[in-house]
Amino acid sequence: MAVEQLRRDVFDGSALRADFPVFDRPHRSGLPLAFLDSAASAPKPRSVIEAVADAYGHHYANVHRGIYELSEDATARFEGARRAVARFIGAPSDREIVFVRNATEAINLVAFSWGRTNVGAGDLILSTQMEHHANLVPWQQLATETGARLEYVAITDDGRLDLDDLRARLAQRPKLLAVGHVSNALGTINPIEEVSRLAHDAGALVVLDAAQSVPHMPVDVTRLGVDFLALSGHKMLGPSGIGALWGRRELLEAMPPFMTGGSMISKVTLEGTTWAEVPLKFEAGTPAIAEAAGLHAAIDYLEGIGMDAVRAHERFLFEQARDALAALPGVRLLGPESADEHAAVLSFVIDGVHPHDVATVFDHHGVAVRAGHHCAQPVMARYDLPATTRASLYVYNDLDDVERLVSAIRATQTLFGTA
Amino acid sequence: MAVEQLRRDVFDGSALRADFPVFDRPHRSGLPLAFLDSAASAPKPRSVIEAVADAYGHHYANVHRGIYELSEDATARFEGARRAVARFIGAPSDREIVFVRNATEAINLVAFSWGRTNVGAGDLILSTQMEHHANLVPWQQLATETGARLEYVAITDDGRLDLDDLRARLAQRPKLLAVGHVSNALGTINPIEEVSRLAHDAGALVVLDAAQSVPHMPVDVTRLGVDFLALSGHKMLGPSGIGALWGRRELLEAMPPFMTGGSMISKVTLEGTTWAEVPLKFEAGTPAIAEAAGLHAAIDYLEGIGMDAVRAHERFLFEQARDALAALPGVRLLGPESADEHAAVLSFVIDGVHPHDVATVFDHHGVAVRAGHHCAQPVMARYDLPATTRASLYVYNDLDDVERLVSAIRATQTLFGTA
Amino acid sequence: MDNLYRDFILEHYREPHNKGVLEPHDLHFADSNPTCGDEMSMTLQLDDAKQRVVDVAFDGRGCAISQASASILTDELRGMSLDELRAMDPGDVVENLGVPIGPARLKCALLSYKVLQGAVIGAEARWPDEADVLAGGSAP
Amino acid sequence: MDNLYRDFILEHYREPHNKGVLEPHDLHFADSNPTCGDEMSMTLQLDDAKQRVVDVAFDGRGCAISQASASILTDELRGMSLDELRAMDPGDVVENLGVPIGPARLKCALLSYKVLQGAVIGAEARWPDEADVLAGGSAP
Ligand SMILES: Cc1ncc(COP(=O)(O)O)c(C=O)c1O
Ligand SMILES: Cc1ncc(COP(=O)(O)O)c(C=O)c1O
Repeated sequence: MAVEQLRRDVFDGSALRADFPVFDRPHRSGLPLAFLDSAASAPKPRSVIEAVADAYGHHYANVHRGIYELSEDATARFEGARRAVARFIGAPSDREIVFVRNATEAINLVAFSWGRTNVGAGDLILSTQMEHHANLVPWQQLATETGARLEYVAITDDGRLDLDDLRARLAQRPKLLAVGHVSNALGTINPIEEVSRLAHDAGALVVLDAAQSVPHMPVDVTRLGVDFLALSGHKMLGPSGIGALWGRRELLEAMPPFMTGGSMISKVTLEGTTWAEVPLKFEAGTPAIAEAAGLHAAIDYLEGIGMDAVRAHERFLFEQARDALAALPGVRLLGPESADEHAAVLSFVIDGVHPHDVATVFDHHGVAVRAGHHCAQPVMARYDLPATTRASLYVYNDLDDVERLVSAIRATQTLFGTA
Repeated sequence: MAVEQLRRDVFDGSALRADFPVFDRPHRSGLPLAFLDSAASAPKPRSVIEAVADAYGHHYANVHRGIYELSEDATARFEGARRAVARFIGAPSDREIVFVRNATEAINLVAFSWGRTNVGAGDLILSTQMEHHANLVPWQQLATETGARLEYVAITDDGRLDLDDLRARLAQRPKLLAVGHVSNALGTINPIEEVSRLAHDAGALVVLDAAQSVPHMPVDVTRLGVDFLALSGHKMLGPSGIGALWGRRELLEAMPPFMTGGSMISKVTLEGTTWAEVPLKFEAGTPAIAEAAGLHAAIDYLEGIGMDAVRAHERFLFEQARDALAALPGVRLLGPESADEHAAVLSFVIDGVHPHDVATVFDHHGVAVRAGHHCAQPVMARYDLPATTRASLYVYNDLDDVERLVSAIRATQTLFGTA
Repeated sequence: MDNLYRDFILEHYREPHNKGVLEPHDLHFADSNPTCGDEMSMTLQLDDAKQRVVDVAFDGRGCAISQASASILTDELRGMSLDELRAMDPGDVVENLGVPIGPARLKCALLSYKVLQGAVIGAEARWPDEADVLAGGSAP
Repeated sequence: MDNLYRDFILEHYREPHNKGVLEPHDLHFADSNPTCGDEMSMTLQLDDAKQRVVDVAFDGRGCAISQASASILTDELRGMSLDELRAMDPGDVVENLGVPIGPARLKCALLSYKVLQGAVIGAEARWPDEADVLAGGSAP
């Protein structure tokens, strides 16, 4: 796509800031807030906050079990949110959507339920060197408990999945490949359609960590060809405390439950228990009811913009930021060069300044970024870095934010005498 | 306590209804809502709804990892909520409070982490016939997976724990006793101080399901002498999607993690992982951030009333309701007679009318109750009932609600021709 | 509500048709309503070709809606073929009750349908999608 | 911020005191800041009675705050007894830095203290309670 064409798709991020109350909050720097940490968790638009408040205020009761108006209302809205999630990610059925706390729980659910049933001693599981700890440590635990082997697909110097290495490891016919769609530590967008095809040809299931993709680009589970997908509400403008696991129905149906308790049973006796149908089988206890309403509102907000427009907007901002950083001496950006392979997540290092100090100096300039290992320590080890600074962009950001980032880098270099 | 004295402690529930927006909602019956299903989940006061909205609107960012003003603010509030929970249940340290989704997850956490480590083939685990499925099915699963034996402490005809049976089973030196503080199906308040003493004398740990007690009476983990305690925010006027596990620090420290991922690690390499300190070790991924703020506000609201006053209020209403039901022919109340042993949870049957039909008829009279097995099928089996109707009371209820209950029963009996 | 508990519903509840257990029988299935635990069983006798229903009975305790639904449904089954049973639309079962069924009582109204499907196609029978049934959609 | 990155902090960062590894040594410990993964190690040489610090060095890479904190802390340790080290107040370590440390950077400022405690009391050493330290309270 030419920049010309992109510019046409691009909307004015600053105009959207009016929808997000957090930008009204005075910052201690006296400057307006340049929020560049959406990859960690996103601010909430007023419509989401109000949907949650309205759910609590006027439509709240426990779901699924109440024979009275309020509970019927709450249940219908809760199931409506499930349908919205299903539609948003192209799931064939809303029965394939399991509400969980976050992407981490979604992946743990697969590791505990599918993993403990289908993986045995000597079996191979594949993860990658690029994963967030959420898509790595649960597989380490599974391997430790079952005696399975765990291997990691290598990544290239410019931060892409090494597809040759993937092919070589798939030749050993692993049971499962756990892979991220977008790396939160590098910004890399992985070619999941191709990866799934390779994995399936090798007989492996694909667990996709979509925590960083679903909020930022069109995602369709059928097109991607994966078997499980994990997402978090809070990264897509929705509430904390809610996320979703999508899984192919026949896989979910064959899996044993993970947590057990109320709502997920069919019949309990002192001798034993039978399970409810999916997705309830995986939703033990009272779920995040009002948070589901908020997630629904977040999806409505994003669909109002259009996920193609969200992606085009972020792509444009990424290219501008990438080029601006390239012009700064002593600054190095990680991850692929091409905007086709790089989401609006800029992970960089400034020579001579530790990322923690970078973030503190930035904060005093009203620029909120993340510094550290981004829950991806193996990525840091791969590039022999203690940490990086990460600026991540979303719908409410604009070119001003990119400029604020550049000036903050310059100010940091001046303070530390490295420029 | 004499009724005289109780009356003095009693406040006007109807006055509190102004704090709860749900009572402004028009009911399809045209009548004001008599909400008698708080044991399933409680309505939220405006202060809780606003605390959640304020957290999302002005203090929201991911916690624990951000080096910028907003994240520091969010983290301080999140940890402040943890301290509030600790104080509310008399926990010696806020590091002993693990945030989870709900009481169900709290119990599952103990069953997976403590259970999988400490329970082996042939070991005995005790639960009771009175438990909610949340405090029963996880132990069945643990027993099935480890080869441990699971036995259930019997209950008496009037719905109390059979302490002789408890003593006899404890003589077999079980590893653990999983017991509820207040039964949601019978209303029974169990004598936990005594039960803990007996269990500890027999060398067993005590897991207390306090989902139905913490919202309704003063609870102090030290005084009760238990080892773990589970609670749900949504039953105590707080948000859905948040609950807490309390555990004695040395137990929590010795336990392996349950779910794994970000935030709960100390160091991750491709070869293996070390864990963060408690409670973070048990909080994988992004927690329910704004919901913690709401839970804090709910605790403030309850402490504003005073938990002694809450208990006295409910005790008074229970006695009135119990006596009113006793005067109705064809109505039978389950559980102990004495208000000392019975929370404001009235589980009853109407001869000749199925509880589902009762609830539907009640709904058309603007009275919201629960009908079914209350996620306690073994209790139903114990009394050979398919289901019961349950009316449960909380701070916003008053004597009018008790009268509404009585008239609804009469109307049901008339409709079904059983009176 | 007065709409829901019309006299004929209460009559089916008090004096259900086809209640009991057929012995011998060709088909049998029992299931429960997961939201309340109410159990229902059904027994069917088929013709010699094992193609059509000759007789049917249901058993179990439950609410007025589930009992009336089973009573009304079983009245319809004699003479029907197994293929017709399999093709039955859960929305029609609910509609045949002749009273307005909301989401909270839908499983009560559908329990007899679910048990019948279990008898015909076995344990893989699934609860129909509630949203579809309420929207007047067709079978799952 | 200009308060935080005062000249002497940046000087300690650029030219830290007591950096390196002592060989031989009597005590050694390494740990990392769980929020960022930065690692630090410390080696100590004790007197013949194994009671007092004769020499100390720290190693590892990290931010200006953790490096300056280690540099300043290690400057103080020579001549101190093990009992004095154990009794050290984490709040004092932070205060000795001489710049305002907020909650987000507290672990950076305390990493050297945590590693020192590990060297003296072993792996059971725990991170001090942050709320206590920020409130100016005493050791955990
Ligand atoms: C006694 C008891 N324990 C546990 C639970 C489970 O609570 P939650 O659904 O919030 O996990 C409940 C809720 O119904 C309960 O009443
Ligand atoms: C790529 C990726 N996966 C998983 C997660 C975990 O998300 P959550 O903390 O919401 O479970 C994150 C969040 O940082 C992420 O960036």
